[in-house]
Amino acid sequence: MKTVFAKTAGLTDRVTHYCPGCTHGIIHRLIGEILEEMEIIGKTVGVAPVGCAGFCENYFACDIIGAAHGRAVAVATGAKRAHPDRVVFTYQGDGDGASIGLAETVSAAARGEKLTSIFVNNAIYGMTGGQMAPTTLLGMKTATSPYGRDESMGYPLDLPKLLAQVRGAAYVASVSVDNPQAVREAKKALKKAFQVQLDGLGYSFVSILSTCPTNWGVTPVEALEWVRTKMKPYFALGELKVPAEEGGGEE
Amino acid sequence: MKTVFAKTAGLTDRVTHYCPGCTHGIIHRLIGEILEEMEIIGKTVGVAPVGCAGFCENYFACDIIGAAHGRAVAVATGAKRAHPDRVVFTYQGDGDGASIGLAETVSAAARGEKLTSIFVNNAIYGMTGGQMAPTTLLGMKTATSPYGRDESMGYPLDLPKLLAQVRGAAYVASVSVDNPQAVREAKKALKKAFQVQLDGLGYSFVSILSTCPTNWGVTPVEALEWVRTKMKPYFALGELKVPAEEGGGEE
Amino acid sequence: MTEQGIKQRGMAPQGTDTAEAAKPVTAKPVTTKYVLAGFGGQGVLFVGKVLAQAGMMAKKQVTWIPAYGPEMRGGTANCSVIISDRKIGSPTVGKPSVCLTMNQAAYEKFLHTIVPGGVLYVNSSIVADLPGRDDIRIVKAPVNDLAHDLGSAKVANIVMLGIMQALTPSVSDKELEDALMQLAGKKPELAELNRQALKAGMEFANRL
Amino acid sequence: MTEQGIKQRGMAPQGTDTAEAAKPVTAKPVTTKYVLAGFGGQGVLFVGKVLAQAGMMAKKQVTWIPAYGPEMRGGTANCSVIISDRKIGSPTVGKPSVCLTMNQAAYEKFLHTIVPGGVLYVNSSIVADLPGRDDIRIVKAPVNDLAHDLGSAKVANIVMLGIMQALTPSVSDKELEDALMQLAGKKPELAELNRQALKAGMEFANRL
Amino acid sequence: MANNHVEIKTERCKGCGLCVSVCPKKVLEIGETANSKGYYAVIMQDEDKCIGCAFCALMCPDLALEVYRAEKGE
Amino acid sequence: MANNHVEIKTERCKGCGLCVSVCPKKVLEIGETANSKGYYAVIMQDEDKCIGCAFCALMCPDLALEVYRAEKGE
Amino acid sequence: MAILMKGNEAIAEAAIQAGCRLFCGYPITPSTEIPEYMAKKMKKAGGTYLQAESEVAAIYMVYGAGAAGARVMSGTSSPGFSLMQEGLSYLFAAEIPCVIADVMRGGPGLGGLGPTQADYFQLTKGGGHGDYHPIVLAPATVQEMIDLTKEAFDLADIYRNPVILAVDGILGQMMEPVEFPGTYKAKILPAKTWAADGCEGRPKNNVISYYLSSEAGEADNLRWGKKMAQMQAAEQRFAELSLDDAEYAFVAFGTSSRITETAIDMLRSEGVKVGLFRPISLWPFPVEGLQKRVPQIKGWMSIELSAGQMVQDVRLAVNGRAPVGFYGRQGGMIPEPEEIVAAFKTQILQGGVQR
Amino acid sequence: MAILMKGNEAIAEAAIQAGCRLFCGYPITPSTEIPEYMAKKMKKAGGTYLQAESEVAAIYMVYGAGAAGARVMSGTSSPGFSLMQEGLSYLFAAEIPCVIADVMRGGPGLGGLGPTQADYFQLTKGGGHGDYHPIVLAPATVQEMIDLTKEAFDLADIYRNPVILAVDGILGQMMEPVEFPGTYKAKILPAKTWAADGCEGRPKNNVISYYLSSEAGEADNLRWGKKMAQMQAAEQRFAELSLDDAEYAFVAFGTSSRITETAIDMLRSEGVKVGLFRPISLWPFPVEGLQKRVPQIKGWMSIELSAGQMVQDVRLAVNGRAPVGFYGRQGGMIPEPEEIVAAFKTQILQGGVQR
Ligand SMILES: Cc1ncc(C[n+]2csc(CCOP(=O)(O)OP(=O)(O)O)c2C)c(N)n1
Ligand SMILES: Cc1ncc(C[n+]2csc(CCOP(=O)(O)OP(=O)(O)O)c2C)c(N)n1
Ligand code: SF4
Ligand code: SF4
Ligand code: SF4
Ligand code: SF4
Ligand code: SF4
Ligand code: SF4
Ligand SMILES: [Mg+2]
Ligand SMILES: [Mg+2]
Repeated sequence: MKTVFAKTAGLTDRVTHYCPGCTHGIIHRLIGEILEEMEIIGKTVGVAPVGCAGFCENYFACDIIGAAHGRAVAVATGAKRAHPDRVVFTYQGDGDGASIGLAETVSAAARGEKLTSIFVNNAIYGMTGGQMAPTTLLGMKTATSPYGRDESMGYPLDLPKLLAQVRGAAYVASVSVDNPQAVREAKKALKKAFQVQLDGLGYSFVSILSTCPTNWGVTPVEALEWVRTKMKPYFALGELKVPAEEGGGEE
Repeated sequence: MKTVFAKTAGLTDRVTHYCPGCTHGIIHRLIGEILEEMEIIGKTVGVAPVGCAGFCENYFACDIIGAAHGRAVAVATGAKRAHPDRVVFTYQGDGDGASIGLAETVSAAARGEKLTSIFVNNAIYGMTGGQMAPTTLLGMKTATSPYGRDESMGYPLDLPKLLAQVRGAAYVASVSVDNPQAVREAKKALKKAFQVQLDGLGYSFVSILSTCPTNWGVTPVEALEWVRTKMKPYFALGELKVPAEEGGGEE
Repeated sequence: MTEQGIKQRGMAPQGTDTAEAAKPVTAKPVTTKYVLAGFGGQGVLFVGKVLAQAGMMAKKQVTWIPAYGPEMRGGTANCSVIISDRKIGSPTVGKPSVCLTMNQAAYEKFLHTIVPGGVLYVNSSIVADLPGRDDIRIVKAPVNDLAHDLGSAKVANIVMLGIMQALTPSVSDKELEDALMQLAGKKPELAELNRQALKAGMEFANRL
Repeated sequence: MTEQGIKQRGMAPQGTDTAEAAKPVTAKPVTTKYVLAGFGGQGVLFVGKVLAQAGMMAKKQVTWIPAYGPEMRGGTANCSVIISDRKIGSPTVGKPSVCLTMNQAAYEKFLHTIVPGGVLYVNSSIVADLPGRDDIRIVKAPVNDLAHDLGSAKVANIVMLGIMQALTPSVSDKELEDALMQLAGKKPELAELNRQALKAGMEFANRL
Repeated sequence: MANNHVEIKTERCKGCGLCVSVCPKKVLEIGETANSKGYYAVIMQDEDKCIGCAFCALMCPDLALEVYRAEKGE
Repeated sequence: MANNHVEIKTERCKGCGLCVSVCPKKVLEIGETANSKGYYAVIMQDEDKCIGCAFCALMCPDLALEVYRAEKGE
Repeated sequence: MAILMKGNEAIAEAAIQAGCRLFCGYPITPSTEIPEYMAKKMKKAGGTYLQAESEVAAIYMVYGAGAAGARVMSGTSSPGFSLMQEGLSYLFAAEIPCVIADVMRGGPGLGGLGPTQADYFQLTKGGGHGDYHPIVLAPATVQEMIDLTKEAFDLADIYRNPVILAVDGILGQMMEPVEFPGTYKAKILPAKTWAADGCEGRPKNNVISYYLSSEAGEADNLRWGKKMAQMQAAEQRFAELSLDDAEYAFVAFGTSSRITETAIDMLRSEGVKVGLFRPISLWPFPVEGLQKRVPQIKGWMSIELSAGQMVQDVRLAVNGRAPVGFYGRQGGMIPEPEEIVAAFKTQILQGGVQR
Repeated sequence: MAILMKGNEAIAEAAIQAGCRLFCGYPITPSTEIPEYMAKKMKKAGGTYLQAESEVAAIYMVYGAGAAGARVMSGTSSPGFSLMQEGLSYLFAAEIPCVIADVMRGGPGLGGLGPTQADYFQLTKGGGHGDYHPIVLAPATVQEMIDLTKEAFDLADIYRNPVILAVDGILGQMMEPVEFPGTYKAKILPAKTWAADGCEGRPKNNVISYYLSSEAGEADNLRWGKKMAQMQAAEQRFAELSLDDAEYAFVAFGTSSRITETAIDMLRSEGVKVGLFRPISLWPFPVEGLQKRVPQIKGWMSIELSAGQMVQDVRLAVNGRAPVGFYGRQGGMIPEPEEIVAAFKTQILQGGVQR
C-alpha cells in the first residue's frame, strides 16, 4: 500500500479546538506539511494571533510566540530581527491582521520584513462570537451588523490587493480552501511564501478565504458554498504580486 | 487697483511658528482660502495632528480639535459621526498619517468616512528634529538613518497609491507645492476633496509633497528643488482616484 | 444600610439595598440555587432564563448568569440561576441545590458539586448509567425520547423543565407557564409545542 | 550616605554619592552657574559644552543641560552649565552667576534672572542699547564684528568664550583651550580659527 | 483483493461532513454512533469504490483520515 | 503712472526667499535690515517690472505679500 | 415593570436613554453585549453604532465626538482598556466628557475571560501618563448599572471629565430584574459652548491638550488639580450595610461586595458585629465616609477579585489606626463566602494582621 | 577616563555594552537621543536599530525579540509609554525580559516637553490591566543611568520580567561626566532555554500569556505573585544621605532628589537635622529601608515633580507613625531648593501636616 495521505510531523497529535468543519484546520495542516517538507520545523518560530487560532501553539510542531490581538506581525518582526536566520511566520485572522493590526501588517510590508504572514479571512470575528470584521461583506448579518452590513459601516477591505501595492511586499497571494483543488493551490502559495522568506526577498503574505460555520449559522458544507458564491467574487484572487525575478517587482 | 492676492478670512492673523520657507504655510493658506471660498468656515471642524502642524488651531479660522499623534482620522471620524452635517478635515504629517496613524487612515478610507484628510509629506519627522519617516527616501540621511536609509529600514510608503485601492476612498490625489502652478493645482485638488465630502461621496485624501528645509539641512529654495528632483520621481502624482461619476469608482 | 451613607447628588439609594434594610438580617428565607448544564444547543441557558423570568414574575429576587468563562468551543454550556425571597449576594452557584445535566460531560462535572439533600436531574436519553451519590436525589428522565414523541427533539429541555417544576418548584405552575410563554410564545405553533412539552414533563414526573 | 543603605546585588554605591560622603556637608566650595542664550545657530550650546568639558578636565563637577522644553521654533536656544567643586544638585540654573546673551530676546529674557553681583555678557553687535541693571556687571562686546575681523562670523561665540575666560574664569586658560580643541579641533584649519577666536576674545577683554 | 483504503481516526473526527461532500465516489457518510466527544464520526460506506484520490483527506480539517492506495499488483 | 503693486508685510516675512526664487521678473530680493524678529525681510527692487502675476504671493508660506494689479486705464 | 436584563445590555440601554447617540467600540469578551446591543438599538434611536478598527481608534473616536459636544461612550474589557490609556490621559487634559465601561477580565496579558477587579489601580491611579484621574463608578447590581450609567453621562458633562464604569465580568454577564428608567433623575445642564462643532455665529473654539511652556503646564495642572479636588469633595459615593453597630468592617465593591454580604450574614449569625463599607465611586475613593467609621472599627478587611489593590486605599484612609486585612481571589476565580469568613477570622479576629 | 555624555545617550551606550543588539522604538521628545544614538551605534556593534511604526508596534517588537531570547530594549516618553501599557501587561504575563526607558515629560495629554515624574503611578502601580508590576529603577545621575541600565538587563533576565528605567526629562537631556564601563559587574546568567527561537534538538517552546480556565489563571497569578514577592524581598534599592543623625527625612528620586540635596544643605546649615531617603527602585518600593528609619524620624516629606504620587507609598510605609508632607511642581516646572525648605518648614516644622 502506498500512503497517499498521512499526518504530517509539522503538527502535534493534539486534536484542535476548532468547531466541526472549520477550515482553520485545513490551513493548519498545510502549514504543518510545509514545515515538514521544507525541513524547517526546528528553525521556525510561529506567531499566534488572538482569535480562534489563538491556541495554535498546541498544534504547530515548531516554537510559537503568542501575540496580543493585532500585534502578531510586530512580534514576528522582533523575533526575526533578533534571529535573522530563523523562519518566522504569523498566523492571523482577518480581524487581527486587517483591523486592529492593520498598521503592523502594512508597515511590515513596507519595511520588507523577511517574514511570512498567513491571513485567514473568514469575514467575521470568530473568536468573540461573530461580530462584523473589516472583511464582512455588504449585506452580511453579524452580531454587530444585525440588519446586515450597509455602506455606513464601510466596505469590506481587500488587504492583499492593498499589500500588492507596497514595495517591500515581495509575494502576495490570495487563495481559498473550499475544494481539494483549491487546497492544493493554497499549499503551493504558502510554500512559495516561505520560499520567498528563505530567499530573503522581502515580506510574503498569503490570504486564505476560510469558513466560520458556527458564526455564519450554516453547516460546514454550506459554508464552503458560501465561500464560493459570496466571498470569491468580492476578493481579488491569485498571485497578486510575485518577486521581481518572476516578472513582478517594482513598478 | 485690482486685488490679485490678499489674505484669506479662512486664516487668523497670527504669524505661524513654522520655520522660514516651510511649505506647511502654503498649504495652510490654500485650506484657509477654500474654507472661505466654499463658505464653510462656520460649519467646519478641523483636526490638528501632533507634528509641526500641531499648533494649527492658532491659524485656521474654524473650530479645531487637537488629536494625539496619529489619531487625527479617528478623532475626525468621531466628530463627523456626531455631526454629519459638518465639514470635517484632518491636517497631518507623513509620520502622523502614514506611520503611527496608518491603521486609522486606511480604516477610515475603507469605511468611506465622509471626511477629508490632508496629508503633508515632507519625508521626515519635522517636529521631533528630523528622524526617519515612513516616507523617507532611500539613501536619505536623517537623525535615525545617519548613514542614509537602506533597504533594511524599509521602502518609502506611498500612501495615496495604497488608498486608491480602497473601496471607500472616493477621491485620492497626490500633489505638490513646489512652484506657483503646482500650488494652483494643489488647491484644485483640495477643493475637490472638500466637495466630495460635501457631496457625501466618501473619504477624500490629498497628499501634498512638502518641504522641511530645517531638517533636510538645505535652504528653502533648495528644498523646493529637492521636492522636484527627489520626491516627485518616487511618489505617484495626480488624481489617483476620482468619484464614480467622473469615471472612477469601483473595479 | 445607613441612608446617609449614600451621597445624594441625585442618586437614590439602590432598590435592593433598601429592600435589604427592611428585612431583619436573621430571617431565614428560601433560596434555590440552580446549575443547568449541557451541550451548547440543548437549551440549558434558555431553561435558566425561563426559571429566572418566572421567579421575577413571582416577585422573588432572581439572578441568572452564564458560565461565560474561557471554556473551549464544543464544551458544555451552563448557567447558574438563583431564586430567592431575599437579596442575592453572589450570583454564581458553586454548590447547587437543584442541578440539571443534559449530557454526560455535565453529569461528570457537576455530580459532586450538589449540596447533600439536593436534586440532580439527568437526561437519561444521553447520559449513560454512571455511578451516582446516595446523599442526593437523582431523577433520570429520557427527555430526548419524550420530546421526540411530541414531534420535536428540540423541546427536550422544556420537558425537563416540566419535570423539575413538578418535583422541585420554586414558583407556581401558572407563573412558570406564563414565563415560558413570554419568552417562547411569540409564534402560536411554538407556544403550543412548548406548553405541551412542559405538560408532558410534569405528567412524566407525576408518574414517577 | 550610609553604605548599607544600598542593596548590593552587584551595584556599587554611586560615584558621586561616595564623593559626597567624603566631604563635610558644611564645606563652602566654589560653584559657578552659567546660562548661555541666543538664537539657534549662534553656538551657545557649544560654548556651554566647552565650558563643561573644561570643567571636567579640571576635575570639577559639571553639568550641562539644554533648555529643551517646548520653546517655539526660531526662538532662543539656551543651556545651563554648572561648574563646581562639589556634587551638583539641581542641574538647571534659575539664577545664573554668569550669563551670556547673544541676541536681544535672550537679553530681555535673562537680564533679571542674574544674581546680584553676577556678570552678564552681551553680544553688542546685535543687542541694542537697552536698560540694564546696576547690581550686576554687564560686559558688552561686539563679537560678531570681532569674529568677522578674524575671517568668520561663525566663531563669534568662541570670541565671547575668550572674553568670559579672561574676566570670569572657572578653569585655567590651558584647560579651556584643551577642551575647545577636543571638541572643535578635529580639522586643523578649524582648530586654528578657534584658537585665534579664543585669543581674540581674551585680548579684547584685557583691553577693557 | 487489494483495495484502496481510507483509515478513519474516529476519535479525531468531528462529523463535519466536508469529506463526504467532496468524495467523488460517494464512499463516505456520517455514521450513526457518536464518538466519546459526542460527534457522529464519518464512516466508509463502500470501500471498494474508493479510488484513493485523497480528496477527503485534503478537506478534512481534523486530520481524521489517512489514505492508502493499493500499489500495482498488490 | 499706474503700477502693479506688491505689498510686503515686513513683520510677517521670514526672509525665506521663496518669492524671490519664483518671481519671473526678478523684482524681489532679500533686504539688508532685520525685522523685529530678526528676519531679513524681502524688499521690492524694481516695482516697475512687476507684472502682477502673484507667483510670489502664491509661494509665500507666511502671507507676507499682497498683490494688486493696475486696472486698465488706471 | 421589571424586566430581566444582562448587565452589559443594561449599560447600553441606560446610555441610550441618557441621550448617548454614538457608541464607538471594538468587540471583546466579556463586554461584547454592549456593542452588540448598541448595534441593534442605536439605529432605532437615531444614533450610530460605530465599530472602530481597534480600541486605540475607538477611544479617539470618542475623543472627537466628545470634543464636538456629543454624548458618546465606549465599552471594552481589560486589554482593550489598556490600549485606551493614552487616550484617557488626552481626554482628561482636553477636558472632554465621555463614558467608558471597563468590563474587567482576568489579566495580566491575554489572560482569561473570568471576572476580576484587577484593573483597580489602572482605573483609579491613572493608567496613562501624567497627573489625572477619571471618575470611576462601580455598580454592584444590574439596576445600579442603569442608574450609574445615566449619572455617569451627567457627571462627565458637569466636570468635562471622562467617567469610567468599573464592572467585573460577572456583573456584565448576569441577568437580574431591572426597572427603567431607574431612579436617577437627569440634570438640566448648560449648553456645551466650548465644543468644537462649527463656529457659525460665535468665536472659534479649540479643544486641545498641550501647553507651550512649563509655566502654562503647571497652571493647567493646578487647574485640573482644583477640579479633581472638587470632585473629591462632591462625588465620593458609597453604601453601608450593618455598620451602625459594627466593630469590624469589610470593604468591597461590585461582585465581591455581594459575596461579602453573604459572609456578613454568616458572621452575624455567629454573633460577630461586622458590616460592609461599599465604595461606589472608586475614584474619588470615599475616604471621608470610611474615615467616619474609623473610630468605631477595630479591624478592616478588603475583599477583592485581585491580588490586593483597593486595600492600599483602605490602608491610606485608615492610616494605621486599625489593622487592615485583605482577602482576594485572582485570575477569574471568585471567593466563596466561607473563605471570606475564614480569612476574616485568621487575619482580624485572631490578629493575623498587625496595623 | 571621564567623558561628558547626555543621559539619554548614556542609557543607549550602556545598553549596547550590556549586550543589547536590538532597539525598537519610535521617536518622541525628550527621549529621542536614545533612538538616535542607537541608529548611529548599533550598526557598528553588529546590532539593529529598528524604527517601529508606533509605540504599540515597538513594544510588541520588543515582545517578539524578547520571547525569542534576545536582549532588547525600547525607549520612549510619557504618551508613548501610555501606548505601551497593554504590551507591558503582556510582557509580564508571558514573562519576557526586556528593558524600557520612560523619559518622562509633562502630561497629561499631549502636555509639554518639560520634565516630570508624573508617570510614577503608571510605572509602579501597573498602568496596564491585571495584577502585575515591572521592576522600576530611577537613576539620579548620568553615571547611575549607565550602571542601572546595565543592571536592568540582568534583572530582566533573572526574573523574566520587564524592567523600566524611570527618568525625568532633565536626566535624559543633561550632560555629566561619566565613566565606562561603570561600576556594575555583569552577572553570568543561565541560558534562556525557555525562549522560542527554533526547537532544533529540543522539545518545542511556547511563549504565551493566556490561561484557559480561571483555576489555571489563579495558579498563574499566584506564581507571578510569588515572583513579585521575591523581587520585593531581594530588589529594594535606595540610597541615604545624612540620615544617621536625622530627625526629619525627605523622600525623593531622580532630579528632585538632587534639588532636595541642596535643600538639605540649606536646612542643615540652619541646624535642622534632616536627611534624604532616595528610592532607587520605585518598584519594589524600598519599604524595608524606609521603615528602618521610621522610629527615628519625626516627620517625612516627599518631593516630587508631580501632584503627589510617591507620597502614597511613603504614607503606606510610614502607616501613620509620623506626619508625611508633600511638595511638588508640575507640568515641567522644577522646584527651587528654597521652595522645598519653605514647604518643609510650614508642613513639618510648624505642623501643617498631621499624621
Ligand atoms: C485588545 C483586544 N481587543 C479585542 C480582543 C477580543 N478579540 C479576541 S479575538 C477577536 C477577533 C477575532 O477575529 P479574527 O481576527 O478575524 O479571527 P477569527 O477568530 O475569526 O479566526 C477579538 C475582537 C482582544 N482579545 N484584545
Ligand atoms: C505617541 C507619540 N509618539 C511620538 C510623539 C512624538 N512626535 C511628535 S510629532 C512626531 C512626528 C512628526 O512628523 P510628521 O507627522 O511627519 O509631521 P511633521 O512634523 O513632519 O510635519 C513625533 C514622532 C508623540 N507626540 N506622541
Ligand atoms: S468560531 Fe468560526 S472560525 Fe472559530 S473555530 Fe468556530 S467555525 Fe472556526
Ligand atoms: S521643522 Fe521642518 S516641517 Fe517643521 S516647521 Fe520647520 S521646516 Fe517646517
Ligand atoms: S480517497 Fe477519494 S474516493 Fe476514497 S474516500 Fe477519499 S475522497 Fe472518496
Ligand atoms: S472531514 Fe474529517 S472531521 Fe469532517 S467528517 Fe470527514 S473525517 Fe470527520
Ligand atoms: S507679482 Fe509676479 S512679477 Fe510681481 S513681484 Fe510677484 S512674482 Fe514678481
Ligand atoms: S516668501 Fe514670504 S516669507 Fe518668504 S521671503 Fe518672500 S515674503 Fe518673505
Ligand atoms: Mg475572522
Ligand atoms: Mg513629516
